[in-house]
Parts: sequence; C-alpha cells; structure tokens
Amino acid sequence: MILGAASIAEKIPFLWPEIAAFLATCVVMVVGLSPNLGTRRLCAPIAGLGLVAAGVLAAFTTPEGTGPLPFLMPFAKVVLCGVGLVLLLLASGVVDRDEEAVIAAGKATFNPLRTNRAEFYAFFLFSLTGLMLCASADDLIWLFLALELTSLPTYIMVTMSRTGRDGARSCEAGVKYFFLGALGAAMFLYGFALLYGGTGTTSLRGIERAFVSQSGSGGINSIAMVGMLLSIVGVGFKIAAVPMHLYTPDVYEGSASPVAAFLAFVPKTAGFLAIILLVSTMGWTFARDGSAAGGHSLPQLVLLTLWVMAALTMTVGNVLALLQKSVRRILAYSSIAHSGYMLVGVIAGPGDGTSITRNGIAAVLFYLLCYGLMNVGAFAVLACLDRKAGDDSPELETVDDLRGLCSSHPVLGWTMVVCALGLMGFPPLLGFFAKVPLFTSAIAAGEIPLVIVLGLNSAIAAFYYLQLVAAPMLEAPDTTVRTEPTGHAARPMAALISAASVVGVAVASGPLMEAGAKAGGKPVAKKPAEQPKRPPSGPSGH
Amino acid sequence: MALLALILVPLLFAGYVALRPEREAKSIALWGTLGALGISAWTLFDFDWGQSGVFQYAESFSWVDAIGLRLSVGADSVSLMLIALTAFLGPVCVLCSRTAITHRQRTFYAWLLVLQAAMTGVFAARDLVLFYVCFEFTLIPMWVLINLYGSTNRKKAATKFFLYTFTGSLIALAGLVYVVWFKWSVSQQWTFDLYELQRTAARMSSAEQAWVLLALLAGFAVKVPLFPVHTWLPLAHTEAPTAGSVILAGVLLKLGTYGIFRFALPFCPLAIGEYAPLIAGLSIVGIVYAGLVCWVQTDVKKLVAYSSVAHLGFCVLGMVALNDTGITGSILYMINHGLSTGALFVLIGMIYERYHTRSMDELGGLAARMPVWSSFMVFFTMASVGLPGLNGFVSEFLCLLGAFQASHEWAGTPGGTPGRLGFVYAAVAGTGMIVAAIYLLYMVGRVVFGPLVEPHGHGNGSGHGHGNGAAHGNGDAAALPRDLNWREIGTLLPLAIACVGLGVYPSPVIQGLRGPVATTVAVTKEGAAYKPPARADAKPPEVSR
Amino acid sequence: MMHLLAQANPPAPMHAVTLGHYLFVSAAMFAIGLIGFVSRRNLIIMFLCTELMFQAAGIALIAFSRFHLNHTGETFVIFVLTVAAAEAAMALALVVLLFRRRESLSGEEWASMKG
Amino acid sequence: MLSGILNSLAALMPAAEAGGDLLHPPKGAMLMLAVPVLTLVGVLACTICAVARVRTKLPAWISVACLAGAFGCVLATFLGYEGPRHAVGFEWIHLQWGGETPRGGGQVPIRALHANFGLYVDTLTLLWMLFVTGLATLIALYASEYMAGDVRTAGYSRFFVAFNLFVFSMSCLVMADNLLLLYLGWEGVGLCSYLLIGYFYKKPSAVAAAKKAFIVNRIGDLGLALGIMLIFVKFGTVEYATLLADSKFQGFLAAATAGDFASIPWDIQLIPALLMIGAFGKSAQFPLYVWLPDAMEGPTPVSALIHAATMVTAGVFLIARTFWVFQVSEYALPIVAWIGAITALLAATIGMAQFDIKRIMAYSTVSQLGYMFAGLGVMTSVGAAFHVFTHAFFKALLFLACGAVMHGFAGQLDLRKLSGVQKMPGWRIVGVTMLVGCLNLAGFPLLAGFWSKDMILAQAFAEPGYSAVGWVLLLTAGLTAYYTFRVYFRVFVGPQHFEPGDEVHGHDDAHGHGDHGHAHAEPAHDGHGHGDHAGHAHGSGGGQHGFHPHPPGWAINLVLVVLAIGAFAIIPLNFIGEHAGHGGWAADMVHHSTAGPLPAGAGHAAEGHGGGHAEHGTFLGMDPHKVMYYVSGVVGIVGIGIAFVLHLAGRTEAARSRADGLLPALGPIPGWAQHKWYVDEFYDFLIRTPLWVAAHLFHLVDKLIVDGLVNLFGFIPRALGKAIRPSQSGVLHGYALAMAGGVAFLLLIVLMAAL
Repeated sequence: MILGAASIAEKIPFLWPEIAAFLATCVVMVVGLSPNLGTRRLCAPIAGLGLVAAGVLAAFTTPEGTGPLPFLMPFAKVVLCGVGLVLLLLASGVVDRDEEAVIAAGKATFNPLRTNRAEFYAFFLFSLTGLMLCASADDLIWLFLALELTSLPTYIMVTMSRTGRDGARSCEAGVKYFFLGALGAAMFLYGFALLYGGTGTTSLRGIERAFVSQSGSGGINSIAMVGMLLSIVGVGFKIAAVPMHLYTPDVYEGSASPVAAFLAFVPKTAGFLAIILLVSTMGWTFARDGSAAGGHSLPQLVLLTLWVMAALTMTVGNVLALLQKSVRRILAYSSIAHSGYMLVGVIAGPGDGTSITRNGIAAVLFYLLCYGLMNVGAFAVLACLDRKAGDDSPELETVDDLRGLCSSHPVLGWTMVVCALGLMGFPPLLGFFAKVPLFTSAIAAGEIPLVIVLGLNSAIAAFYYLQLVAAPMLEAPDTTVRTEPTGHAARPMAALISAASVVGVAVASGPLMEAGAKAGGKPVAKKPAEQPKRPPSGPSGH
Repeated sequence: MALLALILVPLLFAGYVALRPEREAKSIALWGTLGALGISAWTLFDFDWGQSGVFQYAESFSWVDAIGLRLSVGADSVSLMLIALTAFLGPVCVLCSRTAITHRQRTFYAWLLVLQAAMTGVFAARDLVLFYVCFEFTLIPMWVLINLYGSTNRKKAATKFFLYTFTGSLIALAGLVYVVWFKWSVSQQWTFDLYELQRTAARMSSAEQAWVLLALLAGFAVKVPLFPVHTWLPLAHTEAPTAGSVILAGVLLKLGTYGIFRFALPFCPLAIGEYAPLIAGLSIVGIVYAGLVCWVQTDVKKLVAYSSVAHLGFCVLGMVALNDTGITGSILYMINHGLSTGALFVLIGMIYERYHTRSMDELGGLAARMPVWSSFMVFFTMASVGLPGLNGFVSEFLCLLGAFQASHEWAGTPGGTPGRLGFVYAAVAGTGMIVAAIYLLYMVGRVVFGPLVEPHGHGNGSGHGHGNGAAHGNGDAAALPRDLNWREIGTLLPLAIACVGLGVYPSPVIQGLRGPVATTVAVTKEGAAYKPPARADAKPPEVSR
Repeated sequence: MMHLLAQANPPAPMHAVTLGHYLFVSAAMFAIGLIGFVSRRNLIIMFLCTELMFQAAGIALIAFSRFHLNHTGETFVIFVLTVAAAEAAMALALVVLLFRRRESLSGEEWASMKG
Repeated sequence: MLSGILNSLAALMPAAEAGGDLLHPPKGAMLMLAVPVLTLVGVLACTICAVARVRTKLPAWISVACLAGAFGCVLATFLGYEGPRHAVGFEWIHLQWGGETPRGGGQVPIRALHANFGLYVDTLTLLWMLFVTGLATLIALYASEYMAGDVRTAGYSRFFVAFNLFVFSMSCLVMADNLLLLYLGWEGVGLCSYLLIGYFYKKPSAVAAAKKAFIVNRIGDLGLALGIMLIFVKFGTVEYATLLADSKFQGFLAAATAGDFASIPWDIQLIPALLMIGAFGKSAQFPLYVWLPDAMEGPTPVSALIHAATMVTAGVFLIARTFWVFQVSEYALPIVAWIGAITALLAATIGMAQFDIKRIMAYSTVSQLGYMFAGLGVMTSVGAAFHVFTHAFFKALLFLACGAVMHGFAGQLDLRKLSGVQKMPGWRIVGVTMLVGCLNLAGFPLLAGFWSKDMILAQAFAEPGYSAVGWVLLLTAGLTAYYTFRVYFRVFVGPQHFEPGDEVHGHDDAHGHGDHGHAHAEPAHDGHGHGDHAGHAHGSGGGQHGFHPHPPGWAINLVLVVLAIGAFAIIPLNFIGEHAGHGGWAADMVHHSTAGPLPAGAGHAAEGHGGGHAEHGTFLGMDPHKVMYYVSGVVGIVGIGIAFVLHLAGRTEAARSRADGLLPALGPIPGWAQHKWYVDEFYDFLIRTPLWVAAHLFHLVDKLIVDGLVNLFGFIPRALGKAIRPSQSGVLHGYALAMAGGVAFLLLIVLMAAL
C-alpha cells in the first residue's frame, strides 16, 4: 500500500492527541525562553495542559485503528498521558536549578543560551508524542519514525539532566545511551528493511496479509522472518531486553531520578507497543511444533526468540540487581527484569481476547501502566530528597541512604515501601494485580515453564525489593547523612500520587483491566476461526 | 458480617494503635484482640453446627470483575475453628509481649494485629485470590516482627523466612491459576470461587493433577513445613520474638495444612491418592528425623521449633490418609498443636526474659527456682508428647489411626478405608511418639529438673534471696519476679484449660468437624473415582495447542 | 544469515546485477559498520559507523523497492536519511560536550559507572 | 469458648449407645463413677493445697480420705455385685463417617470410632480395683509419715497430687469399657510414674530413671496403640463388650478353639502380639524390664504402690481383659509364657547378686511379674490374677518395710551395711512384717504367695508343651526363696550393726528439695520426729558416729501391720467359692469376667483345674495339680535353707558371709549378674548410641545438606549475578560488542534450532 496524501488525510482523526501534544510542545519551546521567571515557570503547566488535552482527545475522539490491533490506541494514549502527567510532576526542577538559583540571587541575568528549561519540556513532550505515534502506527515507516521521535529527545534529556560535578555522570550516561541507541536503531531499521523486502509492503496490515498468504503456501519468507527477528531484537533495546540491556543500569544511574523514571516508562512502552505491533502481523495462529498455521502460538522462530529473550531478560535483570547497593541501579536492573515479565504476556498473545485473564497483550498493557506508576513512585522518593553529606551526588544513592525514611519522612518512606512491595508483586498491591493476568494468560496459552521461570524470578526479585522495604521501614535512620527535601513541592506530590495509585488502583483495577482487555483485543470478525482450546462439550460430556 | 468483622476489627485497631501514643499501644492491642476473640466466641455459639459443612456467614462483594475476582468470605466449621484458634492466640500474644517488647511498641502491636487480620482472612476466604492475598500478606507482618524484635541473627532469619515461603507460594499460585484456567477451559467460566472450582478441578487428567499438586505443595509444604523444605522454620523460630513464635507455630504453619485440606485434596484427588504414600513417607521421615534432630539441640527454642516439624508431620500424615479419621485428626492436630506448642513458646519466652538465654547448658533444674513455671512446662510438654487426656493425644491417635486404616489390606473390614498407607506407615510414624518422648523429656529433664543451673550473674541461691528478677543486675526494664506473675499465669491458664478441655471432651469438636470433613472425603473419593472419558483433548495444554 | 540469504536469492550466473548482489553489499556494509563500531575508539568514527549501518539498510530498502516494483522503500529511505541527519546533529553536539569535559574523544574515557 | 461448642453441640450428640448384651442398666453406676471422681477431687484438692502453699500434712489426709472413699465405693459395689455393669460418664471420642449415598447408588454404611468415658465393671475389674484402692489408701497413710520431711516444701502436695492422679489413671485403666480409655489410663499411670520417680528432681539419677521409665513404657505403648488400631480396623470397635460379642470374632474364637489357626488371618493373629508389647512394657517384662529397677529412685511408697503392687500389673490386667483375643493367635500365649519364664529367671539371677535391698525387691517384682505372665501364657488367667492379688499385698509389704529401714537409716539400703535391725529398739514390727512378706514371696507353704505361685507352676506342668517353662519357674522359685531370705537374714537378724546412708546418694528424705540455706542448720541429735536427721549427711564417712536410727512412727507401723494381717487374711479366700483350693474367691472373680474360660470353650484347656483335658501334661509322671504343692513347698524351703546357711549361720562377721567365699568359685558369673547381665549397657550400645549418633548425623545433614541445598539455591542467583557482572564493564565498546555478539548469538541459536 502506497502511503499517499489521501491516506494521510484519513489518518488525521487518529492524530488529534499527538497534534495537541505537539502544539503544547511548540508553545513550551517559546515560553521557556522568556526572560520573565513567571512566564518561564509556565512551561510545566502548559505541558501538563497539553497532556491533559491529548488524553481527553485520545479517550473521546480516537476511532478504530487500521493496524493489527485497532483498539490499542485510545487506551495506550490515555495511559501514557496519565503516567506522563505524574512524570511531569516529578520532572519539576530537573534542569536549570543552578542557573535559576544564580539568577534569583541576582548574580547573573537570564541568558537563553545557558538555560535548558524550554528544551527539556519540549523534549519531554516530543518523546511522549513519539510514544503516542507508536500506538497509532500502522506502517513500518511510521513506526520507525515514532520510535526515533521517542528516543532522540531522551538522549538529550539524559545528558542535560545533571549539571556541575554530576554532569560528568549524566554525560557518560548520555554517551552510552546515544551510541548504543543508534546501534539498536540501526538493527531494527535493517530488520524493517528486510521485512519490507520479504513482504513487499510496509503497511502492517499489508504485511499481515502477506504473512497469511505466505504461511498458506510453504511458510513465511526467510528474509521476512530474519527481518522480523532482527526488528524484535533491535526494538529490544528500547525495552532493555537481553542482549540489548547493557546500557540500562549505567544510564539510569547517571541521569537524574526524574529522567530515569521517564526512561523506565516511555521508551519501554514505545518498545513494547512496537514489538506487539510487529509480532501481531504474524499473529498467534501457528502451531507450536512447526511453522504450519492453525495453532494458537507465534511462529516457532519468533516464539523461540521471544522465549529466550524473556527468560534471559528476567533472570539477568534479577540476578544482577541482587548485587547492587545503589537504589537506582537496583531499579534499573529491576526494570530489565520487568521487561522480561512483560515479554511473557507478548508470547502468550491475545488468546480469545475476551478477558484480560486470557489476553496476554492486555496483560502487558495493564502491566505497563502499573509498572510505570510503581516505578515513578520509587524514583520519586529518590528525587525528593537531597543528601547533605558533601559528596558529589545530591540525590539519594544507596540503599543505606533510605534507612529510617519512614520515621524521618513518613510520606516518602511509605511510598518507597509501598512501591517496592508493589514492584515485588506482593498482594494486594498493584504489582500483584498486574502479575496475575500475566500468570493467567501465560497459563492459558500453555506457557507453564515460562510461568515457573517468572515465579522463580519474582522470588529472586523479592530479595532486593525486601531491602528497599526494610531500609525505610525497619532500620534506624543514619545519623551521619542528613537528608532534606529538595524544595520542589511537585515531586513529593508525584510520589504520593504513585503510592496512592499503587494501593488505590489495586482496589479498583477492574475497569482499567477491562479497558486493557479491549485494547489488546483483536476485531472479532477478523478471526472467526479462533476456538477455545477445549470445547465446552469436551471432557465431561455435559 | 461476623467474618468481615473478624478481619476488620484487628485492622481497625491496628490503625488505632499506629495513631495513638506509644504507651497506649499494648492496651489498645489487647482490647483489639479481645474484641476479635469476643466476636469469634459469638460465632462459635451462633454457628449452625447442624450444617457444619456449609459455608456460613457468607459474604460476597464484587472486587475486580475483569479477572473474576470477588471478595467472598465464608466459614465452615474447619475455618471457624481455625479462626477461633487465631482469635484465641491473639490476646495470648499481646499478653506475653507486655514486658518482652520495649521498643517501637506501636509498630509491634500494629503489625501483630494486621497479622491476625490476614490469618483470619486466609481461613475465611472463599475466593482463591483473596485466599492468596491473605496467605501472602501474612509474610510481611511476620517478617517485620522477626526483623525488628528478634534476637541476634534476626535479619537473616526474617529474610530466609520471607523468601523461602514467598518462592513456594508463587509456584502454588501458578498451580491455583492452572486450576482456574482448567475450569474455564471446560465450562467457559472464569472464576476464582472455591466451590465452583472444586466441582471441575477433579476432572483434570492425572498428569495435570500431579503437576498441580506439586505446585500446590511447593507453597503449602514449605509452610507446613514438610521434611526437606523445613529449614527456615527452626531459624525463624529461634530468632522470632515470643509472640512471633507463638503465631508462627500456632497459626502460620497451619496455613499450609489448611491449604492442603482446602485445595490440594479437592483439586487433585487422583494425584493425591497416587502420591499419598510419598507424601506420607516424607511426613514420616520428618517425624523421625526432626525428632532426632531435636534431641541434640541445646537451644530450647530450637528444640521446640524442630518438634513442630515432627508434629506437623503427623498432621500431614493424617491428611493424606484421605479418610475421615485422618483428616479429622489432622484438623484437630492443627488446633492442638497451636495451643500446646504456642504455650511452650510462651514459656520459653518467659525464661528468656528472665535469663536472657535459652541454652540448656546454662539453664537447668529450674523447678527449684520457678515451680509454677515448671508445672506449666511439664504440663504443656505432656500435652505436646500426646498424653491421653490432654489435647495432643486425640489428634495424634486419630492421625495415626487414619493412616493405619487407609489400606486396601483392610478392604471390607468394618474399620478399614481405602487408601495406600496402612500398618507400616502407622507403625513407623508411631515411633515418632517414642522419639517425641525422648526429646521432650530430655528437654524437661535438663531445664526443669536436675541440679539448678543458672547463667552467670543470675545468682544461684547464695548471693540472692528470693527477690525479684530486677535484682539480677542485668538492668531489666521490667521487674519480673523470679517465678511467674499473675499476668503470665493468666496468659498460660486459658491455654492449659483449653488443652485439658480438648483432651477430655473433644467429642463436640470432632462432631463439629464432621460436615466439612465428610464433604472433603466425598469430593476426594469422587474425584479419585472419576474416569475422564477418552478424549483427544484430555492432554496437557502444551500438546493441545 | 548470509548463507540463508544466498540460499533464498541465488545470484544470477552472469553479469546481471541481481537483488542478491545488492543485498550482499548492504549486508557487508552493515557488517563493516558493526565491526567498526565495536573496534574503533573514536566517538566520531563510531558514529560514522552507525551511519554506515543506517545506509546499509537504505541500500537494502532501495533494492527491495526495485524488486517489488513499488516506491515504498524509496520513501522509507528518505525518512531514514532525515533521521540520520537528526542523529548526526545530536552526535556532533554530544561530541562537543564530551570533548569539553574530558579533552578526549575516546569512548573508553567514559567508564566510571559499571557493575 | 469451649462451653459454647459444648452447648451448641449438645443437640448433635447422639445418645450414648448401649452396646452388647453383657450390659445391665447402670444400677449403682454412680458408685463406680465415684471412684475416678473421688480421686480427681483428691488431685484438685492437693493442687489447691500446692497453690495455696499449704505446709502441713493436709494433702495427705485429704488423699487418704479420698482414697478410702474410693475403696469404700469399690467395696460397696463388690458387695452389691449382681453382674457386669456399664456406666457411661460422657462421650469422649465419637467420630462417625459414612452414611452418604454415592452417585453410583447404594449407601455407604455408617462407621464410627466410639470411645466413651465409660466404665465397665465386672468381677475382674472389681478384683483389681479392690486391691488398687485398698493398697492406695494404706500407702497414702504410710506416705503421710514417710514424706513428712517434705512437709515444709511444695513437694508434699506435689507428691499427693501425682499419687491421686495415679489412682485416677489406674482406675481408668482398670474400669474402662473400651481400649482407648484403657490407653488413657495406661499412659496416665506412666505419667504419674514419671512424675513420682522423678520426685527428687535434683538428683540426676532420679531424673534419668524417670525419663527411662517413660520412654521404655512408650515403646510398649506404641505396641498397644497399634494393637488397638488393628482391633478397630478389623472389628470396627474398641469397646470390649462389642468386640467380644462380635460375630466375626466369635467365629475366629471358635476356629481357634477347634485348633484351626490356619483359617484365622495373620492380621487377627497379630493383634495379641501388638497388645503384648504394651503389656511387656508396662509390666517390665523382658526385654523392656530395664526401667523398673531404676524406678526405685522414687520415694518408697511410690515403689510399693506403683512399681510393685498396682501399675506393673496393668500388663497382666490387659492380657487378662483381652484373654480371648490372645487365644485367637497360635503363638501369642506361648510367647507370653516364655517371655514370662525368661524374665522370671533373669530377674531372679540379677536379684541374687544385688546388694541394694530395694533393688532386690525391684528385681523380685520383675521376676514375679514374669511368673504372672507365664501363668497367663499357660492358660491360667486365674493363677495369674490370683498371684497379682497376693503379690500386691506381700510385695507392698516388703517394699514398705524396706522403706521403713531406708527412712530410719538415712537412706542406707546396702545389705552389707545393715544387720540385726529387728532387734534394735522400735524395729520389731518392721522385722516381723518383713518376715511375713519374705515368707510369702519365698512361697513358704500354706501362705498366700504359696497358693498362687503353686497354681501357676502346676498349670505350667499340666499344660502340654510347657514343662520347660515349668522347670524354669520351679528353679526361679528356689532362687526367689534364696534371695528373699538373703535380705532378711542379713538385714534383720544377726548381730546388730549399721552404717547410716549417704543422704546425697541414696536417701530420699534429703532436705533442701525446696530452698537452700537452712537444711543443714538443724541440730544433729534430735532423735525424735522426722525429717530432722539431715545433719548426718556430714558424718557419712564416720560410720555410726552421732547417728541414731529412728524407728518408724505409728502410721508406718499401722500400715505394715495391716498389710501383714492382710497377707494372712487372703489365705482363706483360696478356699471359698466354687473353685475352693484352686484360687477360690479370686478364681470365681476371674471366671465371671472376660478373662474366664471361653464361652464356646468345649474341652479347651482354658483353666488349670479341670480334669477333663484330652491330654494332660505331667510332672515327672505325676499329676502336677496334686504334687506341685509339695514340690514347690520343698523348693521354697530349700531356698530359705541355703540362704540361712550362707547368710545367717555362716556369717562370720556382720558384713561378710559364706556366700562371699563361694563367689570366686563361680567365676565371672556373679559379677555379670551383679551388673545385671550388662543388659543396660547392651541397650545403650544397641539402641541409644546409634540413635544418638543418628541424631547428631541428622543434625549435621540438616545443617549442611538440607539447609545447605536451600542456601545453595539462594546462592545460585547471586553466583549467577557475579558471573555475568563482568559483562557490565561500563565500557561503551564492551557493551557494543556484547550487544552485537548477543544478537548474533541469539539469532544463531534460533536459526540453528529452526534448521
């Protein structure tokens, strides 16, 4: 299918949220350069308004899509606008702290070349816009561009997230992130090229049709298959999946906590959306034992790749997290592990699509939301406090820094406890309700060994999360290190919101799950042949 | 509403404890536990014992419809009795911590109450996920109690306890979810309701049942703990504060056996019938092995902890006998073990408060110093040994008899039931009675009887008169008399009365258990007799796809 | 991978330049870029290597476009070039920033965080 | 809470079943129920005394009153006895199952494990209860004085609590209407035995002895428990009445009577074997007898009541009670007979070589219990029961007399260090009563012990196939007479001489059970009163210096006299009733109970007196029932004579006798006998040490392997992390290489797996 002007016009209705976000971006870019402090401070509210507008538009105007997962868009966009708002709260004061302090002290005047506020918020919005575009993608080109739009701003955000002596670390994070990111991008780009070569089209629907016809006649084209594998592995960089995970801990450690929280959610979500879209072109319609069509699984090669990636990703993430002392590195490795968990949902596939309990895609989407909230909460705690011990890192760094937080800063302490328990998957918190659909859908898909691996990995993870629970809750405060709030009121608010949702959304997760199930579902008419694995009349004859 | 109240009252009081000043914590906690005890006592009166197999006080609220999760509670007589046990031990725990816990009291009592709520929730839950939520949630309070209030090695012990049981229960979750999925695959109904699941679970093929059983046991056997997966228990017990040990031995271990009763038996009857000899074998190994290991302990608490492993072996043995006798015995055993071993831990805690040691090398002949304590000690030891007339005997005998009966050897005899255990299992397990006598009397012989030995600095009669423990010079915050004070006696006396009561007149309890036990046995039998019709799709799902 | 491609598209016997040849060139470029990225220390050269890999994809796209007789691939290449340009701009900015801090362009300078 | 259950369940309780046709309406049931109730009242009252810190003899009087009341109740029941009675106190265990209708149709029959707290009173019960409560009353009276040293401490109350509890348990054991309640009593008496042996809890030897008693008994208890289970499984009941009336059981019994043991399944035949183990444990039979001699660490009244007269006869009672069950097995009774004979001989040989008089009495108890078992084994339950009855009197008497000596001589029990006690002022009654007891034990003609022992001996020869048992028993009779009079001749007659005992080592009246600091402050020369000779402990090395043995007071003397009279008074009982001359009254009592002859017993040799046996063993060609009187009488007198020659007439000085000169001639055998044939050491080596080693081994295994594996599993993730940590080198190129390599590797394995 040729991408023509007409088809672009047709797609405008999908893009209202993106357009809203983009407009906000433009405004922010300009406003941030104002010499007036009051005006400059409008950046964040405007960005927030943009996100709210995008969310509302996504919820009410987005029609059924033309990609393989037509119901994906509204849900994904609303979710990422919501989490984006929390991230935005958290991001307050990331850049320009020193400059603003100097200007406020009257030691310097405002110099648009020295401040980064406008750029930062603009990049923030750009990245989110890219993410929304990922959700709308129905074409490889679109997908490629969306992914790059998501990633490119984050490279800069990482690099600029810290200044002064800490700037070296954010530079290191930036260089690693950027170069390895480019490598990853090259990989999935090459994969896209091969996919195109193997199917003759870049439209996802077109590719899907091509696969259907190919698998009907002698199997999927090898070039397309290699392209698919290369694409998945390349996009794996975005979700920090093994073997593309290596940058994660260094980048998370090097960047400021709000940016690290951003990285853990936005590119990861983009990556998962991309992987889901890619594999859904092949569909979960293959038998497990060969490439023949007619089963409920991904093609064997894709399945195997994802399987190995999932198992390795969770395991590597968890076992490396065990050894860490730095909270941010722990969270980084745990972010790797969580990607592994979510890949299980991708492997399980949408099932019959009626309920989140058997729809792995829906489970992944719901998990992304939950993970985003819990993760933001955990990073927010780090971002909220400055450590006054005279060393290079003003933020909390090691697990020991968290000691006694529940008594010294109860809100932050309990946020950490709740979020760590949530990330552990401890019932009845959000993480548990996110994990249950993964469990159920994987079991429904027959991936029991993977479920066992998942269970064991959750147990390993419990060890380091327990440290994050124990330090604030049980240990005595460390008297040698003084911690003080950073003075950005929005950050504790972000922490509080996340903690509240980790508890609260858990209690009322039903509607969200249902929405997720809908988003991850396939159009019913498209797959009439899909049958339950066991016909109801089966075993008992009643 | 009674069950919800039983869960909510401790929770509310926990919140209240957290909000009030430190010094009020213990009395608020006491009132909270007494309140729960009151409600629980009322339910015992109010319960319709004629319908003991039916879930009563049932409540069901929609929770997360998307995954078929409901907040549904209900109690048959088994649940009710275990809830009563939980409620009964609540005040005991609060009372025995009064002087033992001196720092961060609010945290302690609040978590203790939360723990009680969670345990009640486990027994009250009729929804699989609700059960699992409560089952897991017991870990956190216990972990806090051990981690904050334990002795020297507490952090390691707490972490080991947490991780060990958490790992097991995650696998168990996989098993439970499989059952749910199976239900859906045969009836297109996605539910976590216990009763609904029981109706279909038994139709799984025997291979599926075996795997599900394995998964469930991974969670429940660790909790029990069954022989090769028991090592967290001695460590946790040794390090836990007294109240923690009481709860741990009294109720938490029973979550495992309760889980086996509630889930493993009805869900995988074929498999449990097939592997009953294996499980029974493991419990028997546990009985003898742990018993012998008890014998060489020098730490009294560790000895009692290992004895729990041995005792719970009897419990599991009775359970897998899969007949009314064994299961009734097993459930009685849960209650009885909770009372007698809980009391032993209380007693040991009292010694630890006075002497700051639990080593038998440093303690001996305390009968001369603390006659009241010693009398209680001998009493509860005898209850633990299984002396007829006290509670331990009835359950132990029934468990053994259950195992004895369960053999095809006795087919057609008036007292035999089908099964795959029999004489040899009962006889070998019975040696546990002897071993129990060996190690418990060894402990009593050293600690209670024999020449007086007290740790250095605790005067052996020459320097000190019969004054208060405060004169010991250890700077105890709490001035404890040498022998027990009225508060401590008041803690122990209800337990002792319960022990005698259940030993002398267990009949009502046994009758009360009849309903649920008969139901479970029937379900198990029916499931075991169920022959899946020959069908192409009766294979594990891996193949069916 | 190469082996598989060769099997799928056996090069024509004589002088005709087939899809296979293009793909071979493309794969070779990709491999060279990858090897260069891994083996060189200079950040600018490393970036150029990624550009090489991008362009390898571009060659493949154009070849496929020709093969399939549609223009989608060519369109794609245009976008790829755009993105590559954007990346190049970022790379240069980054390199300048880094050079200011360390007075060196070696990638090995930046290894303080690990483990 | 509990009462809540009770009330709520009141409606559920089915009415207590009245089972079996042996039952009459429970007329006079209250009277029998009063026995356990009264003893429980004693327990509670003494407990209250302990709690209220009563420091007088009040607990003793309460106990005597309660026990006397219990005895009165038993006596009243006996006098008004009309037939077996069944009194149900309350429902103890009632577990019911079955009754449901399975899907396949039909109905599962209702089964139940039903054990009431119910009493079954027949003549056997009454026989036992009469001497149990009677002796208990007397011994409580005796103990009131004997234990007087502890009046000032809580020990006095504690003693009587356990004492009353013992009688309660014993009454449960004897009067139970089902095996489970019997088991309750069975273990209950074990507990009381444990508590009372360990009464002097500061003595490690006492604690060890108590422990040993309990544990060895538990071995037997396990056998009993398994036996009960097997009975339940096979017959669906644990109640005697139902069991014995069971048609299947009657069938087996008929088959056994006809000698057709092949038709009886092996598991039915196993039942008596299991019950037997229980009986062996409780009644201290080989190989489980080892606890009884050690049990002498307890206070003497305890030894007299529990470890001589009553508790140890529980095994005999069990076999007598289930005598029919024992007859369905081909081998059960022969085993019982042989074990009894072996025990009798073994214990007698050990008894001959001991110097501690209490221990000699203990071994003689074991030996006499062996007699009783042999009697049961050779089918004379009457003889066994009769011997139990007479033995209870004279052995209690002997113990109490020994206890009086011990009490008076500061714990001295070594027969080499005491001589001529009878002639010392105030010791005449003790000496005379001791002589009565010894004569009975030695089987001196026409005394009670003679008649009962003779019945067993005669039946052993009369019963075909058991003459070897008979010879062993006969030999034992001689040995018994010898060692009994060895004690008497050395301790009570002869030149006056004594060395006071070492309180620390032997004397059970040692002070300071309670508090330290004042025990040694008392004047050493008080001479009167009790419990005031503690000071002598200082002079234990100095012989008689400053020590005055104090003769027993009125309570002890009264009890001794009553018992001695009793030992004579029971002689005429042998000559009344239907079985005059062959057990007499006791035989009647046994005959009308479940221990009597088989209901369908046509010509079976269930009793030792009938002349109608198809085949009849002989004693050297003569009818044993006629000649055995003379033979056993002669053997007894010969034994006494030898003892006289060796230990009285031939005694050159107080401490040595001619027997000591004979010892070297026998080589190492006397040494072995003195060391109890090294049985304890053998058990230690064979059982305890391996278990101890195994326990340590298991502990190590637990620590290293079981827990080690767990830790290993915990360690694996960490190790894995450490192993792959180098991949996180922090260097850009390293990451790039790893990524590229990883992708290549991943694609490679995927493609290889695919191709």
